[in-house]
Amino acid sequence: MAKFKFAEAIRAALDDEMAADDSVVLMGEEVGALGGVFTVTKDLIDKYGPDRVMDSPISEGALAGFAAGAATEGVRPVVEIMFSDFVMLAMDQLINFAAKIHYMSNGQFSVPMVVRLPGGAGTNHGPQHSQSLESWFAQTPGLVVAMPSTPSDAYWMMRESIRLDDPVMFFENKNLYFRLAEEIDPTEGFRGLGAAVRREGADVTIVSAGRMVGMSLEAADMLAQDGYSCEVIDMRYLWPLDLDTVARSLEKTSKLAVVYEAVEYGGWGSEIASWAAAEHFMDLDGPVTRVGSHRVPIPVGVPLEEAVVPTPASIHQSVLELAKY
Amino acid sequence: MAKFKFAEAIRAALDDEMAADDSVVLMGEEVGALGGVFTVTKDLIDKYGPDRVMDSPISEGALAGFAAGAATEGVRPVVEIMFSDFVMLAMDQLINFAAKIHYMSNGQFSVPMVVRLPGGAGTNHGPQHSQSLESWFAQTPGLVVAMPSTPSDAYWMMRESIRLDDPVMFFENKNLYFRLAEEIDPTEGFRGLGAAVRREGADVTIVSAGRMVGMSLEAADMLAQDGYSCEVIDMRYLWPLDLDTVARSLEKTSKLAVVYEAVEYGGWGSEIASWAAAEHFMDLDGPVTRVGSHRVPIPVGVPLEEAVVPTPASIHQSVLELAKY
Amino acid sequence: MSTTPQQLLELYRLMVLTRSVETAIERAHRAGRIAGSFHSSLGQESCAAGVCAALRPSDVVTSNHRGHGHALSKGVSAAAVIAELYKRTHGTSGGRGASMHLHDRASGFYGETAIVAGGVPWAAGVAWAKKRTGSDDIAVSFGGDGAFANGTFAETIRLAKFWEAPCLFVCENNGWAHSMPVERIFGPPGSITEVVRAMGVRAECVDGRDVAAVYEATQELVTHVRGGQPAFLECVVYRVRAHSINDADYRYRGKTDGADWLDSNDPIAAVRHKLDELMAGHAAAVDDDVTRIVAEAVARAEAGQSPTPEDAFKTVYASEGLEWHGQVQVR
Amino acid sequence: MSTTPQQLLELYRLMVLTRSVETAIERAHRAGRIAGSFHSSLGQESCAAGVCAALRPSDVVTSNHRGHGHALSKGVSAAAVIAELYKRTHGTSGGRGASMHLHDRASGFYGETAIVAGGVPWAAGVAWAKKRTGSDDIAVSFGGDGAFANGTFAETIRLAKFWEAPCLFVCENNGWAHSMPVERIFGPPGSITEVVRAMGVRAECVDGRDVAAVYEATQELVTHVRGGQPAFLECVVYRVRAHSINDADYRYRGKTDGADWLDSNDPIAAVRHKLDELMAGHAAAVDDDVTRIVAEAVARAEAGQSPTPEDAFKTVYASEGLEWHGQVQVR
Ligand SMILES: Cc1ncc(C[n+]2csc(CCOP(=O)(O)OP(=O)(O)O)c2C)c(N)n1
Ligand SMILES: Cc1ncc(C[n+]2csc(CCOP(=O)(O)OP(=O)(O)O)c2C)c(N)n1
Ligand SMILES: [Mg+2]
Ligand SMILES: [Mg+2]
Repeated sequence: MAKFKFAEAIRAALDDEMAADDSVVLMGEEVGALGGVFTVTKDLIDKYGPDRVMDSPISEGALAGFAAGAATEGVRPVVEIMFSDFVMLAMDQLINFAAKIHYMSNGQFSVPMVVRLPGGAGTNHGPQHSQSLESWFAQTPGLVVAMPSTPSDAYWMMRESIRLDDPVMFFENKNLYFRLAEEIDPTEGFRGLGAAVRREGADVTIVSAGRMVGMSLEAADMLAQDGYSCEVIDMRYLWPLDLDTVARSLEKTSKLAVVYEAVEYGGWGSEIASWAAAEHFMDLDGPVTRVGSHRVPIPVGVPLEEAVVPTPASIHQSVLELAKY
Repeated sequence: MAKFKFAEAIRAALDDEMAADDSVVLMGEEVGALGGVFTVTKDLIDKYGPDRVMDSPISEGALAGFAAGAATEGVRPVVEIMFSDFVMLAMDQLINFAAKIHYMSNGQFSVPMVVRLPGGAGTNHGPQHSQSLESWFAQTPGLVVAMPSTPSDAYWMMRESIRLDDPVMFFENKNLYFRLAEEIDPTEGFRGLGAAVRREGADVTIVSAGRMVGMSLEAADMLAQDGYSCEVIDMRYLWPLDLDTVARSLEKTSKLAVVYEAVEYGGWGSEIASWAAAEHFMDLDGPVTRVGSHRVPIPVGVPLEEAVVPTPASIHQSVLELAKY
Repeated sequence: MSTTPQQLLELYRLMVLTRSVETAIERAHRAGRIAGSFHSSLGQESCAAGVCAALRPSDVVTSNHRGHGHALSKGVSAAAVIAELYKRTHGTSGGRGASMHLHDRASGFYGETAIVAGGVPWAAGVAWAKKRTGSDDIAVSFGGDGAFANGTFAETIRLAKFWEAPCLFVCENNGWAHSMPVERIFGPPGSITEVVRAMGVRAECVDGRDVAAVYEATQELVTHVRGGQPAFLECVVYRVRAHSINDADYRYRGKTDGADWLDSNDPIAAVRHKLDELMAGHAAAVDDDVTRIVAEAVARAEAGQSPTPEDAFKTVYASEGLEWHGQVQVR
Repeated sequence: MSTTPQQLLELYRLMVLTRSVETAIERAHRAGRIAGSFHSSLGQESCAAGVCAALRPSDVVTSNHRGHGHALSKGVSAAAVIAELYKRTHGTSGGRGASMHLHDRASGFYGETAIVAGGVPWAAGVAWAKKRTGSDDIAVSFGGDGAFANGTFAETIRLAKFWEAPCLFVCENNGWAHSMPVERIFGPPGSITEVVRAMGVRAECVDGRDVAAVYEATQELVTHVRGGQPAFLECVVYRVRAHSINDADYRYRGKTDGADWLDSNDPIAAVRHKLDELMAGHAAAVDDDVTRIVAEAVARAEAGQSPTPEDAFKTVYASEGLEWHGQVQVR
C-alpha cells in the first residue's frame, strides 16, 4: 500500500472526493498554479482544471462568503486560508453568515463547505502566521471543528468533512505536513466524528489533538520511564466532542490532563477540563491539569517558541506532577 | 449627587476623559450627529466638535486599524462598534495588529485604544446582533477585556480603560444601558482592574460579570429563600482575572459556580472553572458548575432567547443543585 | 426596451404591495404588537419593484436589512413577510428570525441579512454556482450606499468579475447610511457607479424615482449578466422614513425632510397618475386587492402561533447526526 | 522638479544598499544561517528608494512583507535589518520578529507587517494623528498590487479622504501577487490608479524602472499630501526573485523570467550608467562603502546574541502593572 505524508494524505482526500463528486471545488490563494504553499493542492489543477481548482485574489472575506454562498446552491467548496491567521479577515462571512444561515433560514439553506486552516507555531513564521485559533471556532454554534493528527486521519477526516452538510473548520498543523508517511487503507472507512485512543494506560488520561498528540505520546513514553502508564486520547474533532471516550478512560485512570496548542486561557481544553470537574467530580483523584500555550503572541525562534507552546518536556513535567498526586 | 443610568455613566466617563485629555477622541458609526444608537455619545459632538467625535463610514476593518494606528502616535481613540457582532469585520486589525504591535515591535509602539462593544442577547435583535463574543478576546494576548455591570463601574472602568496603554475591549451589555440609575461619586476613584464582591455568603461562590451579575444576585435571593447563602463576585475584567478574590471566597464556600452569557463551551467561565479544578482541587466540596449559553445562535423572541441564555431561574436551579451537594 | 402599460401596472402592484405591507407593520409596531427593529423602504419601493420585475422566478435575490420590498417584489407572500415580523411559525423563517431575517428559498428570495454588505458575496457565490450547472439564471444582491463602504463589497465585485459570476449588484443609494449623508462619503449620485466602472465592470446609474426607468435599465443589465459577467446598478432613491422605527432622525436632519421629499417625488404617485390615464380603474382595483391581501395577512399573523422555547434548538446543524444537540454533543 | 546628479547618487546609494543587504541575507539563508521566510525586492529597489528619498526623517513609513528596501531607504541601518533577520537582540525588533517584522520607530520606519494590506490603515491613522498636532509630517504606506484586493485597502483610502489624513498610499505593482499575475485581477498597469482616481483621490502611475521618475512623482504627490489630503502612487516594477526564498516559482512562470527581465530593465544598472557619465568614480565609491557596511553588519549579526526564552514573555503589555505576566495574571 502507498504511503502518504500528512500533506499528501489531504491531497489524496481532495482528489478522491473531487473524482467522486463534481460539486467539490477548491478555492484559495495559490491553490492552483502553485499547488498551495504547503503543496497540499499540487497538480490538482492539471487534473481538474481551473474551474474546479480556483486561484483567488487576496480577498479572504469575499472569498469565504462567495464559497459559502455557492455552498447554499449545492457546491461543496474546500477553501484554503493559506495561514489560519488570515481567517480574521473572513470572520464576518464565516461566523455571521456561514455558521448561522441554516439556523436563520429555519433550515432552508445549508453550507456544506470545508475551510482548510494551516495553523500552529514551530515554523519560524512569527506572531501573525503561527496562531492556534481553533478554540474560537469550537465555541461557535453552527460550525464543526476538525483537527487531525495523522495522515490517515487527515485523509479520512477530510473526506468526511467534505461530505458533511455544515461548515467545517479543518485545522491542519503546519508541522505535521511533511512528517513521517503512513499507509492509508482506502477500505478502512470514515472516522465518524469520534475520538481515538492512541495509547492505552491506567494512571493518567491525556487528552489532546493535532500536533499535540505526538508530543503527548512522547511525554507518555517519558512517563513510562518514570513508572506511570498514560492513556493518550486524540479528540480528532473539537466539536462535536466525543466525551464518552474520555469518560471511559477516566473510569480507569481518574486523572485528567488536557494538552492543547491554543492559548490555555479558555481554550477548547478548558471545556474538557471544566466538563470533567463537573461531571466526574467524584471520580477524579487529582487536580484537572491543563497544558496549553501561554497567553503571549508566538515569537519566532525555536527556543522562544518552545517557551510559549507546550513541548514534550513541559507536558511530561505537568503530567508527572499529576501522576504522582 | 447626580444619578446616572449605565449609558449615561459611560457618556460621563467619555466626557470627563475628553475634557481632561485632548488626545481622547471618539470614532464610530453614528457616534456624532446621532449620538450613538444607544445614546451613549449623545451631545458630545456639540461639546467637542466633529474633529474629536468622528462619524465613520461603514468600514469597521479600516476604522479599527486607523484608530489603532493613530494610537501608536499618541491619540487615545475610543472606537464604537455599534453592535459587538460587527467586530468580526475588524478582527484582523484588532488581533493581528493592535493586540500584537507592542510585542512585535519589541515595545516601540503601544496602542492605548478602547473598543466599545455593545453585546449580548435580550433585545430582540436576532442572531447577528446578539452574540456574546468576549471569550474570544479574553483568550487573546495583548488585549484587556472589561465588562462592567453597574453604572458606577461603567464610569470608572471606562476612565481607567482609556488611561491604560493597551487595547481594551470594553463590553457593554445592551440590556443594562437604561436600567436603574446609580450615583457616581467622582471622588471614589479607579477600580484598579480588580473584582468586586457584590454579596457576601458562605455556601456557594457565584462568579459572573456584566449582565449576569444582576441575574446571579437574583438567583442568590432565591437561594437565600432555599436556605443557602451565596457569595456573588463580579469579575469586572475578564483579563486580567482577579483570581485572588475568587480564591478568598472559595476558602469560605468550597463551592464554585461560574455564570456567563457567552457560549458555555470554552467561554471565559471555563477558564475560572478549570483554574479552580486545578488550583483548588482539594478544597472543592462540589462539582465545578458552569451556567453559560447553549451552543446555538441567539434567536429572537423572549421565550426563545431565555431558553438559550442563562436566566435567574436557570442559575438558581444549577446553583441549588450545587448547594445541596 | 420600453415598458408596456401592463408591465407598468405590475410595477405599480409591487410598489403598492410593499408600501401597504410596510405601513401595516409600522402600525403594528406602534401599537406594540411587534418588538424589535424595522427598516421601512417607504418611497424607495421602485428600486425593488423595477429590478425584481426584470427577473425570472428562478433567479435569486439576496438583500439587506431593508428588504421587505425586495422580498415582496421577488414573490414572497405578504402573509409570510408579515408573519415573520410578528415572529410567527408561518413566517418566512419560522418566526425565529423576524426583522432583517426574511428568507424564502421557494421564491428565489434567498434572504435578508442584518450585516451591512453581508449578503453581497452570497449572491455572487449563488450566481456562480448556478452558472456552473449550465443554467443562465442569475443572482442579484441589493445593498445600500453605506454598504459600498464595507470593503467586502468591492472585493466581491472583483471576485465576481474574475470568476465570471453572473451577478447583478444593485446599490440602492437612498441618500443616507443611517445618519451619514451619502455625499459626504461618496460624492454626488453616480459616484459609486464610476468606481465600479473603473474596476472594469459594466455599471449604470438610474433615477430610482422612475420605476419604469429602473425596470428598463435592469432588463438591459440582466441580458448582459445572463451572458456570464457581473454588472452593477446604482439606483438613486431617497430614504423617507427614519433609519429604523426607533431612530431619532430629527437629530441629524429636518423633521419634515422625508415627508417633503415624498410630497413631490413619490414614485407610486407618479405611476398612479400615468396608469389612470392609460387604463382607468385598473390601479384602483390593484389597490383594493392589495388592501384585502394585507388585511388578511395581518389577521393571520395576529392569530398565528409563536415558536416554542424548544424551537430555539432546531436547525443549528444540517448534517445527519448533528441536527439536534444541547450544548455539547456527546456521541 | 528634476533630479540633480547629487540626488541621483543618493538614490543609487539607497538602491545598492538594499540590493547588497538582500543579497547578503539570501546568501545567509542558502547557507543555513537564517531560518524562516524572506521576500526579496531585487529589481524593484527603485520604488522604495525613489519614494523614501522624497520624505523627511520625521515622516513615517509602514510597509509589508517585502520591506527591507523600505526600511533601508527610510534610514534603518543595515546592521539592524540584517541582525533582525538573524534573530539577534540588536535587530530592529530585538530578534523576536525576524522576517516581515522590521520596526524602527527612531527612523520613522514604523514597520513591516506580515498581513497583506495590514499596514495600510496604520499609516493613515498615524498621518491623521500627526496632522492633529499641527505638524505637516505625512505617512506613507507601501503595499503590493495583491494588497489592493484586500478590501481594507479601499476602505482605508476612503477613510483617509473623509478624515483628511495626509497619507500617501504607494502600490508597488510588481506584476505578481505570489503566483497570481496582476493583469488577471486588475488589468494592465495603471488600472488600479484609475480605480483610486474614481474614488476622488489624486492618483498617479509611474514607471518604477526609472528611479528618478519615481522620486519626482513622489515629490509632487508629497506636496499635495502635506496640504492635508491623501494621494496614491502606483509604481510599476517587476518581481525578479521568487515570491519568497522557498517559493517554487518555476511552477507558475518561466525559470528565467526574473533574470531575463533584470538583464534589460535593472533600475540600478540604468542609474549606474548615467552616474558614471555624470560624475565618474562616485558610484564606485558608494559601492565600496556599501560593501564594507554590509560585510560589517553580517559579521555583527553572525556574532550577535539571540534572545532568551524569557524574552518571549516581554512587552506583551505596555500598561504599568501589566508589563509582565505568565498566562493568567493574578493580581
Ligand atoms: C457591518 C455592519 N456595520 C454596521 C451596521 C449597522 N447598520 C445597519 S444599517 C446601517 C446603515 C446602512 O446604510 P445603507 O447601506 O445605505 O442602507 P440603508 O439603511 O440606507 O438602506 C448601519 C450602519 C450593520 N448592520 N452591519
Ligand atoms: C491577508 C493575507 N493573505 C494572504 C497572505 C499570504 N501572502 C503573503 S504575500 C502574498 C502576495 C502579496 O502580493 P503583493 O501584495 O502584490 O506583494 P508582493 O509579494 O508582490 O510584493 C500573499 C498572498 C498574507 N500574508 N496575508
Ligand atoms: Mg442608504
Ligand atoms: Mg505584487
